[in-house]
Amino acid sequence: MSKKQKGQTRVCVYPDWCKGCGLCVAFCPAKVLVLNAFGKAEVANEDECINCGFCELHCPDFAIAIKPRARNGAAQPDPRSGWEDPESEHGRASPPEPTPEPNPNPEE
Amino acid sequence: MADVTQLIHDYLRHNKKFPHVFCAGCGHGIVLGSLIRSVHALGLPKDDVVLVAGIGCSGRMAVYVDFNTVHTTHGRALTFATGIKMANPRLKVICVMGDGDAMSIGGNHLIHAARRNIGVTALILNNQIYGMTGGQCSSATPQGDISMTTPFGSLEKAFDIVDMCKAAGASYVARGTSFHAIQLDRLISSAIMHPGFSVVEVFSPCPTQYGRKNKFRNAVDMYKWLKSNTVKVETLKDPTQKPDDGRIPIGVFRDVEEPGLEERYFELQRKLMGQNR
Amino acid sequence: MAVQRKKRKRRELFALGNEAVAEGALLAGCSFYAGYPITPSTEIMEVMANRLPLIEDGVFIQMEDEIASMGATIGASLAGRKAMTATSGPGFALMQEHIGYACMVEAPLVVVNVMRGGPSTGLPTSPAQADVQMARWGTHGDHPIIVLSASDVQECLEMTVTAFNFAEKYRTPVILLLDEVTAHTREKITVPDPDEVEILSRVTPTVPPEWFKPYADTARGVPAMAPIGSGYRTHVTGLTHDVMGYPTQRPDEVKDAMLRLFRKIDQYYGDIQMSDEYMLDDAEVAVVAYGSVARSAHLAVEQARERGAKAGLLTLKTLFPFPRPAVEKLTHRCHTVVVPEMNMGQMSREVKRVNNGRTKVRTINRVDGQIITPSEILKAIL
Amino acid sequence: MKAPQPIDRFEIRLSGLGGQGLITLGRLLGSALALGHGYYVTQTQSYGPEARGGSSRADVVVSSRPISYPKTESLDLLVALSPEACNSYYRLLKKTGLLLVDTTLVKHAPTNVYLGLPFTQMAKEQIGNPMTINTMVMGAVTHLLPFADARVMRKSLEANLPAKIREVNAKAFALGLKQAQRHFGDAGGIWAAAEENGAHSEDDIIV
Repeated sequence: MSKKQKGQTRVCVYPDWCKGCGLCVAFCPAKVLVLNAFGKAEVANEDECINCGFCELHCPDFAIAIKPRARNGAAQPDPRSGWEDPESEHGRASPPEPTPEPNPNPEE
Repeated sequence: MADVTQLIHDYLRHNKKFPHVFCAGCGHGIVLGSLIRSVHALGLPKDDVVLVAGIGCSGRMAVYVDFNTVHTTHGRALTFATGIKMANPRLKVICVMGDGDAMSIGGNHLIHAARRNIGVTALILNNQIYGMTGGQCSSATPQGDISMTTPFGSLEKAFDIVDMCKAAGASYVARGTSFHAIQLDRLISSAIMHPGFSVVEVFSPCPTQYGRKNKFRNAVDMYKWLKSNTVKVETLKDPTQKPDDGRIPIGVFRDVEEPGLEERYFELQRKLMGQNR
Repeated sequence: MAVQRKKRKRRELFALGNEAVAEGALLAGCSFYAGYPITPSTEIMEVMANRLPLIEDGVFIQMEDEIASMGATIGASLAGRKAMTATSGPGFALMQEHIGYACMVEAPLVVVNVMRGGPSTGLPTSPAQADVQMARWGTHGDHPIIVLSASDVQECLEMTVTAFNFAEKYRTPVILLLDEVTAHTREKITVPDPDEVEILSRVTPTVPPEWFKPYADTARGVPAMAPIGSGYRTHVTGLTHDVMGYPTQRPDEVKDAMLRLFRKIDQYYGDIQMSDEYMLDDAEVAVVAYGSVARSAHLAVEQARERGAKAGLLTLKTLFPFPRPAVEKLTHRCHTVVVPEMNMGQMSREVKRVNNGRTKVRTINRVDGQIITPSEILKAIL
Repeated sequence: MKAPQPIDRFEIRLSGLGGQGLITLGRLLGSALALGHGYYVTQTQSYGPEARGGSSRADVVVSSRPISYPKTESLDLLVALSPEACNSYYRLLKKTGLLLVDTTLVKHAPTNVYLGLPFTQMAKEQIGNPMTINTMVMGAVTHLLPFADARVMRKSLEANLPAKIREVNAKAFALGLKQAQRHFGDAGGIWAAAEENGAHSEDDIIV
């Protein structure tokens, strides 16, 4: 968030979790998001995103993720997460599995 | 910002039904995110965190997050939290309550938890209404406001949670809002690390039950209202006085180092047992 | 080969019933007490306040009311402690919601209710036995519960140990009902060496956390219980929950969960239902009593026998689940069953239910804050 | 410990005013008889407002067999340290029972057959501490109980009192015991007389 440079990010909305409250749309300083016909948030002007993070912090439903953009223009895959680029061949973002925790010894 | 949502997902119980139960625009989801970020930033193991919740909308928060979670009875979350903390002081016990939960039915427990300075963090999600039961007036509903049980406007004054907790002896008292999420992260982190009883009141809008009845067209309006009607306490000329313009001060109102009850108790016990040997 | 025997360390005390309860609790491994003072139970709390800070990890806390006391007790139980609270009628009324919660989340703990005259503030320093049906049915919703009683001071100690053992074994709150007479009588008691007493503790999970189902059914119907902070991050809720502990409204899951709550107690009636028989072998008149009244009845039966009447006494140590087989036997053999109690007929209801019209049931009832005397019972026997 | 001699339900009531230390006396007496002598003992007492300010009482039942009914029914020994206590409990005394009063406070006992010592006066003048009245009574009672061993009683008393007040109470106990021995005569004789007196008064009407 240090440099408010445009065009550095991918904005991913997970439509199944979005309830369409409109907070991200209303408060986005760069007007990146809109509500679509289904009443869900949708990315309209991704290149305008200044990576302020407001939408990600304020989405009550954890349905928005901001990812740094790879050089080829795709979201950087995170080897830890299994979080997929919405524009990859599966076409849709799905929430990642939680990272497994090491088994704590219950007797301790 | 890149990993914010990712790390939250690391803490959610994905075998629970998502999206969660909160209405569109409800501030509780934002507070949950803030809480998770705070725990993560502090590097606390999930096993060491206990989330104790009461009854009401806020009470439903516990089930979604992969800590030790206890969903208790209405208003009594702090009593369970006190038992857990005294039984195992190593645990970080965080108590999530609504305004009706903490202030109306559970008011007695709140002031006594503050008085004994038990090392528990109380997150009071103030949405100024009973949301789960359909929008009845709570002890934090502002005077004159409309609810299902005050159809002609509330006649009673609302509690000032910060003032009351300060007066009752809580050693850390803060107020934040769902709109000021970055500040809220800071408040919750400091509250969790605070040794004694810490209270964070969070203004968390209820667009469905409170907003609609009180001339807020939608959730966005309520957050805009929070943005323009709050003021950081540190920017006030006199932080002890409420601003004349009616804006709500947010920030830290008290932060004093006092050992929690469990610390004092086990200190006494060490002393007594030393004498006994 | 000489076996080195550890010398048993028994202690003799001249103690109140209430003090004996505290001794029993400590013997059973109780390490957490949360309470609020109320006559005539307060001495239990006072002893705990003196003793718990002196034992390793022992926690005593005075809460702001009985609701909070019960909440803290459940919290400590969930965190792995053997926990107890004690109260009397008005406080017991306040605790009811949380007793229901403890039943639902299956939190092992002990609640002692020293009964005094009621309703309301009633007779704070006088005995009664009027909370018997409240102990059984006081909280909302349908659930089984174990209710025990004690009639002398040594028994106060023993039944407190039993209450903890039942609580841990069956993962349920156990209620110990005393009355003011028993609680405030001093007698010599022997506190046994801890090695002499069978102490039970809850079963904890052995499977890795990711396999653990906190409310899974088992042969005994009692699931393993993981203390908070032991690496099994579970969800505990008073909402009806599935085997994973998550709220559910699915009728099949709700039914399974509820029926298991009943079954885990039902199938062990033989273990739980305790009573003492005195001179019952050839008895024609049987007295069924519990608490301090059982002591009056004992003297009355002795006096009746001296006068040639074939009288006997059944002392109920478990009040609920009601010791049906023991009472049923009497109703087949005796021509009269006498039920003296310091209420208007709470236990005699149960006796009459079991008797089913077979034999004569005579009740002696007092609600004036006075113990029923041996001569009153003797008159009913003869 | 000597084997306890057979007793069947010996009932004692200690009664008087709040503040005379009767409840402590009950506990001390009961403890000495139960733990020191090995008898079965039940001790009950008045509670609540009754125990504060106004009247106060403690009951002790002693037996060599297990005691069923823990309260008193008919008294073998009534100790009354106030006229009110004396008047209200006198009728519970067995015909063969003994009445012991504090003659400083009880000027008109409801019977001619009673034993008395000026306990309050003695505590004030000879011990210099009115709070020791209860242990002084314990000394006198020890003399009256044929089954009580004075040495065991004193040892138990001392074991149950905090160091600060042990000495003064031991002195009071000894004084009570000595005065009882001097004024009442041999315990066996007292009870034999009570027995006889009870037998004679069989037909008397006690008003």
